[in-house]
Amino acid sequence: MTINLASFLYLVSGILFILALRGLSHPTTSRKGNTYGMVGMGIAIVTTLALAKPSATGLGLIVLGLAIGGGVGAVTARRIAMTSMPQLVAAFHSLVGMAAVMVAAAAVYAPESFGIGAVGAIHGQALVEMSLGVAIGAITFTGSVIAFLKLDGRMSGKPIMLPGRHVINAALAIALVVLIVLLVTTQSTTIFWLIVALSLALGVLLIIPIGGADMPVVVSMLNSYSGWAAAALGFTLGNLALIITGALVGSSGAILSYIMCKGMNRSFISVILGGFGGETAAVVDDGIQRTVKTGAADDAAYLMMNAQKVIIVPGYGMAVAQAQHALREMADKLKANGVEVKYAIHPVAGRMPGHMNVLLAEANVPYDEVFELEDINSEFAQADVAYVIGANDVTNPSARDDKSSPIYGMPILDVDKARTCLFVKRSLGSGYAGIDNTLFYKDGTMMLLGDAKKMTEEIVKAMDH
Amino acid sequence: MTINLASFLYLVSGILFILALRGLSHPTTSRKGNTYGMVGMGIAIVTTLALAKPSATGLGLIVLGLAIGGGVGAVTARRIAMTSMPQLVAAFHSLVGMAAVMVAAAAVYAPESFGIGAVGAIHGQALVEMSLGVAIGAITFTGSVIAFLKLDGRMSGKPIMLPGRHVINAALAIALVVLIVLLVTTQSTTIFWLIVALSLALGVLLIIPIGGADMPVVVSMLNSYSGWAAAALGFTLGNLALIITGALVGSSGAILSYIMCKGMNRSFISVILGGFGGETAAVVDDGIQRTVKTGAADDAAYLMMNAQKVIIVPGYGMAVAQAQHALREMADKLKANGVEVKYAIHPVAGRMPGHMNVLLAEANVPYDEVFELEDINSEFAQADVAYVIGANDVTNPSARDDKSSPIYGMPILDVDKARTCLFVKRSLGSGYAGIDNTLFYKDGTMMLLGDAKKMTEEIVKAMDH
Amino acid sequence: MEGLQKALDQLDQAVAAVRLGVQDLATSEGAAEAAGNAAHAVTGGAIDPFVFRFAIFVLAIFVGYYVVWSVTPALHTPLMAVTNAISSVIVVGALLAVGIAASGLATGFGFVALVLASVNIFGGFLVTQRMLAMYKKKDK
Amino acid sequence: MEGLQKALDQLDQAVAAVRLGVQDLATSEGAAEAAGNAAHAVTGGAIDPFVFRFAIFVLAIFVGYYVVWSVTPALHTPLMAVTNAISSVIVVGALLAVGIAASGLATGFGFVALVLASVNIFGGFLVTQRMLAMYKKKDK
Ligand SMILES: NC(=O)c1ccc[n+]([C@@H]2O[C@H](COP(=O)([O-])OP(=O)(O)OC[C@H]3O[C@@H](n4cnc5c(N)ncnc54)[C@H](OP(=O)(O)O)[C@@H]3O)[C@@H](O)[C@H]2O)c1
Ligand SMILES: NC(=O)c1ccc[n+]([C@@H]2O[C@H](COP(=O)([O-])OP(=O)(O)OC[C@H]3O[C@@H](n4cnc5c(N)ncnc54)[C@H](OP(=O)(O)O)[C@@H]3O)[C@@H](O)[C@H]2O)c1
Repeated sequence: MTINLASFLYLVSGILFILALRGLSHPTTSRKGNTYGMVGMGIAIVTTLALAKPSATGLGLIVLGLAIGGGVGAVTARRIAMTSMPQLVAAFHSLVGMAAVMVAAAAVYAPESFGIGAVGAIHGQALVEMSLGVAIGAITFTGSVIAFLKLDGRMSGKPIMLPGRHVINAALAIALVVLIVLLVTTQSTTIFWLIVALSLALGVLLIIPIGGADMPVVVSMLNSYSGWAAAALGFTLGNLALIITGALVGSSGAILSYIMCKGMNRSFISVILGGFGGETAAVVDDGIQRTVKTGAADDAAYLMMNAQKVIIVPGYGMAVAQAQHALREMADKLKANGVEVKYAIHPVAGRMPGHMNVLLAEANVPYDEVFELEDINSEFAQADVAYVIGANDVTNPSARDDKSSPIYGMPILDVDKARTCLFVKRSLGSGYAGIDNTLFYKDGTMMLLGDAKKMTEEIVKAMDH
Repeated sequence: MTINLASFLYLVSGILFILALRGLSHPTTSRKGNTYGMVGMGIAIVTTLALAKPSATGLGLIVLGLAIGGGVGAVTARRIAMTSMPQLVAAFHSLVGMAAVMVAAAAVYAPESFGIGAVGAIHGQALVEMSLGVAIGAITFTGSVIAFLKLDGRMSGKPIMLPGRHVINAALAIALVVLIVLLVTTQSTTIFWLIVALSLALGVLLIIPIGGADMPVVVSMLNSYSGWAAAALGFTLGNLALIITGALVGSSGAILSYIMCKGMNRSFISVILGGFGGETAAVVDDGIQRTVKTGAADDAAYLMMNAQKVIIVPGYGMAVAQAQHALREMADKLKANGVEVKYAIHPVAGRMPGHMNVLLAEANVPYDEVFELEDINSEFAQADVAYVIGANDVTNPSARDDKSSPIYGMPILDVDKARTCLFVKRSLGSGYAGIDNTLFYKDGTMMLLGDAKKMTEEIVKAMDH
Repeated sequence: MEGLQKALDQLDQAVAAVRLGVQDLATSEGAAEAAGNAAHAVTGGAIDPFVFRFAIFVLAIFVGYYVVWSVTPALHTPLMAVTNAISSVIVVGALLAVGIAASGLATGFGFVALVLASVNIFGGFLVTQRMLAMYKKKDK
Repeated sequence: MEGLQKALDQLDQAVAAVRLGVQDLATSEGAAEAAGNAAHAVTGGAIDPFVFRFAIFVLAIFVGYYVVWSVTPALHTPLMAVTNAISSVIVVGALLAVGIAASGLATGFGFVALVLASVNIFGGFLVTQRMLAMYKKKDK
């Protein structure tokens, strides 16, 4: 295969990746999009094989590597619970980061294979591009590992704030630049590995001060990083597929981080500087005695069965309790009884963009019953019941009314406008942002204290009476 | 200047053009966008000068050319009436088309200047790219001239249907391909000029069968063509600015044609095949006697002054009558009287996409009072008066209700849902599509027969009484 | 002039180096491997610029597609005017023809192209500006 | 092998031709004009591929920007999964390293990269498919 034909095919695979993302603009086209992505990857792999013309041993190794990796990947993909998606994505990012480092290492030890010079005489430009790729890749690797550990609960979500960490980080960054210059002048592999080591350390240091609950933003940011790393190596290898894909993934991750920050009404910088949202905060005790109306499953069942319109507001607690299937059952009962049921999804409900949508989809909730905030918020005024299940911050009226609230300005779902507001959660504790929700003490609110799944199942049972 | 720096600067100017179009996503950013466009053009010109390093004579000629062209352009831009925009754009397209032909001619006679070989030994690939550019450019030229003549009324809008025109066009197209092959093999300038001549003829033949009223779609299509011509020459010259801009303009024109055809619920093919909408058709006389309620300016003034909400629906007739300023005055009077006034714009009202918006903007109507069809259509039910001024097809209920209507399926403005519908036009004649409007005979409709501007001015006067 | 000479020297050397490499490899054993290696040895510079240009062209079409769909319908008329204005970037071709002036005829064609494109540049941007200025005064 | 040799020959000739042209011009009068001519004489091939790659990179960022904004929020989780999957196109680097195999160490690194990227490719696309299949059954 000529290099021109190969480049053309790489372009084709880049275009297919664009079409893969484009497909996600609507659920109906999304599966076709995913297929485009797979075809694009297939073309990239076959093209590379045709170009590299590997020896029999090489081919054997390649098949072996693809089989091992592919097997692990396929099994993981099949086994993983939908609620663990954030962890899974973080883990996968770490792999891309490490793969980028390894590819760069291979390029340093066998530059001829990549057409970038000879050992000890690698083109300066290629070295710079490669160092950028390897540094970003290494940061992505350790950063993603930390994010994975925090999300998976294998490491405390508490921010770890080293004294003088900004100084340390700045020093590491400067050292990195110096090392890259040295690498170009000396071509020493030792320096290459020093760059790797420093970047690995930097990845850890950058992520440990960020609280566990901010991890989704971090994961998306690391997604962006893995894209830039791929693009940098794409420059080194002169590979169009890598450059295009890297740019796509880079912008995608950055935009998602931005969307999350905007949805939480926080600045990206404040997230990155860390120290926010370690553990779920305790109830604020300001001494004022407030009355709370609590209810049981029977009350809730009665209220909803006699309603005309019920809007369901799921939140992080639904994911934790895995209550989506019970919820779907409840909604079916209501619909069978002639009650209009809709789902209202806040842009940052749960812990990941689109988190609630995946879970509801998993429970076979038709996507045309699921609405975005802007599309449904005006309907709460006409609803008889708002069934808030495991959500908290996204309903907190202080974001709308209280200028001193840390989440002031974040758009919220106006559940307080519904005639009755049912709140399913285990306690009067706060949510991710750690602030009290005044809605619990309102007249129209009835608290249904308990695990989201159990409570919903009890309501379903009560509906049968 | 090195060729690398120049290419980089051409990229910058391409990016600035992207930002120029991006700015048009909102009126507030649009002027900044236009500035980006101008800066981009400036960079492209200066870069080229730095690269070409023209002799004193050359520089003199360049300054002279820029001054002549710039002067003519600036004066035209200042003088032109907003209602003549379609003609102007058509005329400008013809210039781009001719410029592309001239640049290609220069490249044929002095290929060294463009780095594409020597006279008689021009690279084959460059010749193919160039021939494509010159053919599309020449078609754009004559096509745009015809479109200009039809739009400006200097040529009858009637479709001119030559017998066997599809055969002639196909023959011309085949001849073009043959000539391009010959050009590559013989390098003869005669053949180059034959290509030009044939393409010029093809441009005329393609556009004359299309009716005058379909010209806006044609203009947009020719816009697209001029982009592809520029891109083709960009390949020849290896110029990034030309390639990027050509692609931008090419897709832009194509998308606008698509939007127009969709808005009219017609297929692009049927437009291109021509023969539709020559002259405004006469009133269909089906023998059934129908009663029409007509009114005078006084009645209209009284009705609107006592209304709570008036929605204004402008159409092509407003543009013809230049009634936008009078209309604005009328709206001011109404608003001063506490009446809520909104404007409803149909996507294909007028004869050019966004035609009504420009005219209203010219009359200083605030853009937040102007709404798209989807955003306002539900409000007609709450409106007391719909003031339809020079619009016809875009209100015709047969598009909604009568499956046999030629415009069936085109979305319309539901003016019939308003309590009263005032229709300002000169007769009971039909509009662009040449079909009768049953709305004229409805109970809630009052026809205000007369010129749109005069009638509106009379209403304004009547309001003062 | 000097920079160019130097660049050419380097190009010469590069060609020589590649040639050497190719010959070396061709005579060595593992033919398949060698072919692969050779293909990569030239990866850096051997890709036809046409491929790159084509990639740029295709991506620019994507960008155009998205950028134009994001234009608000109220500004579709200015959009037509501004795309017309920017398509006159064809002026770079005219400038090369007039500026480098190898033959009288070419200069003449170039000059005509220059004048026509200039009409478009100034006319297009100014008429757009005039239109957009109208939209400006709207926020009372 | 032969094609390459031929290409190199042509490149050689081109370099020679350009060199000749440059020397000719340098000795001729109109120095400014000559410089211009020379600059263009090399336009065809002399642009550093980096410029093209950079252009492609920048345009791809624009495309990414628009394409991602057009993704419906309901599919943001699959979006994260699928971008992860496609970013493992880094596998091409691993394949080159393993396939061309110039040093044992490089092959080793390449193999590790290959395994990691493969996990991602299969895992990423399959988990996306699993998620999207859920959205499928929705249109009752
Ligand atoms: N979506 C994203 O992309 C994203 C990313 C980063 C951060 N965030 C943040 O996450 C928050 C999301 O808001 P949210 O309303 O969905 O969640 P939330 O405010 O964190 O509240 C979740 C609530 O669920 C309850 N809960 C936990 N486990 C439960 C169980 N097993 N059964 C029943 N209830 C349970 C908790 O109360 P109890 O302890 O009393 O049960 C908690 O108050 C926002 O503050 C947002 O900014 C979102
Ligand atoms: N916007 C676009 O991009 C575009 C492009 C191509 C085609 N079109 C087509 O153009 C049509 C646009 O619909 P439209 O409702 O705006 O226009 P229309 O259906 O063409 O009707 C315009 C009406 O204005 C009246 N009129 C003409 N001069 C007038 C004057 N001086 N004073 C008062 N009234 C006058 C005419 O009736 P009298 O003769 O009785 O006065 C005519 O019925 C659609 O059919 C659309 O498909 C639009």
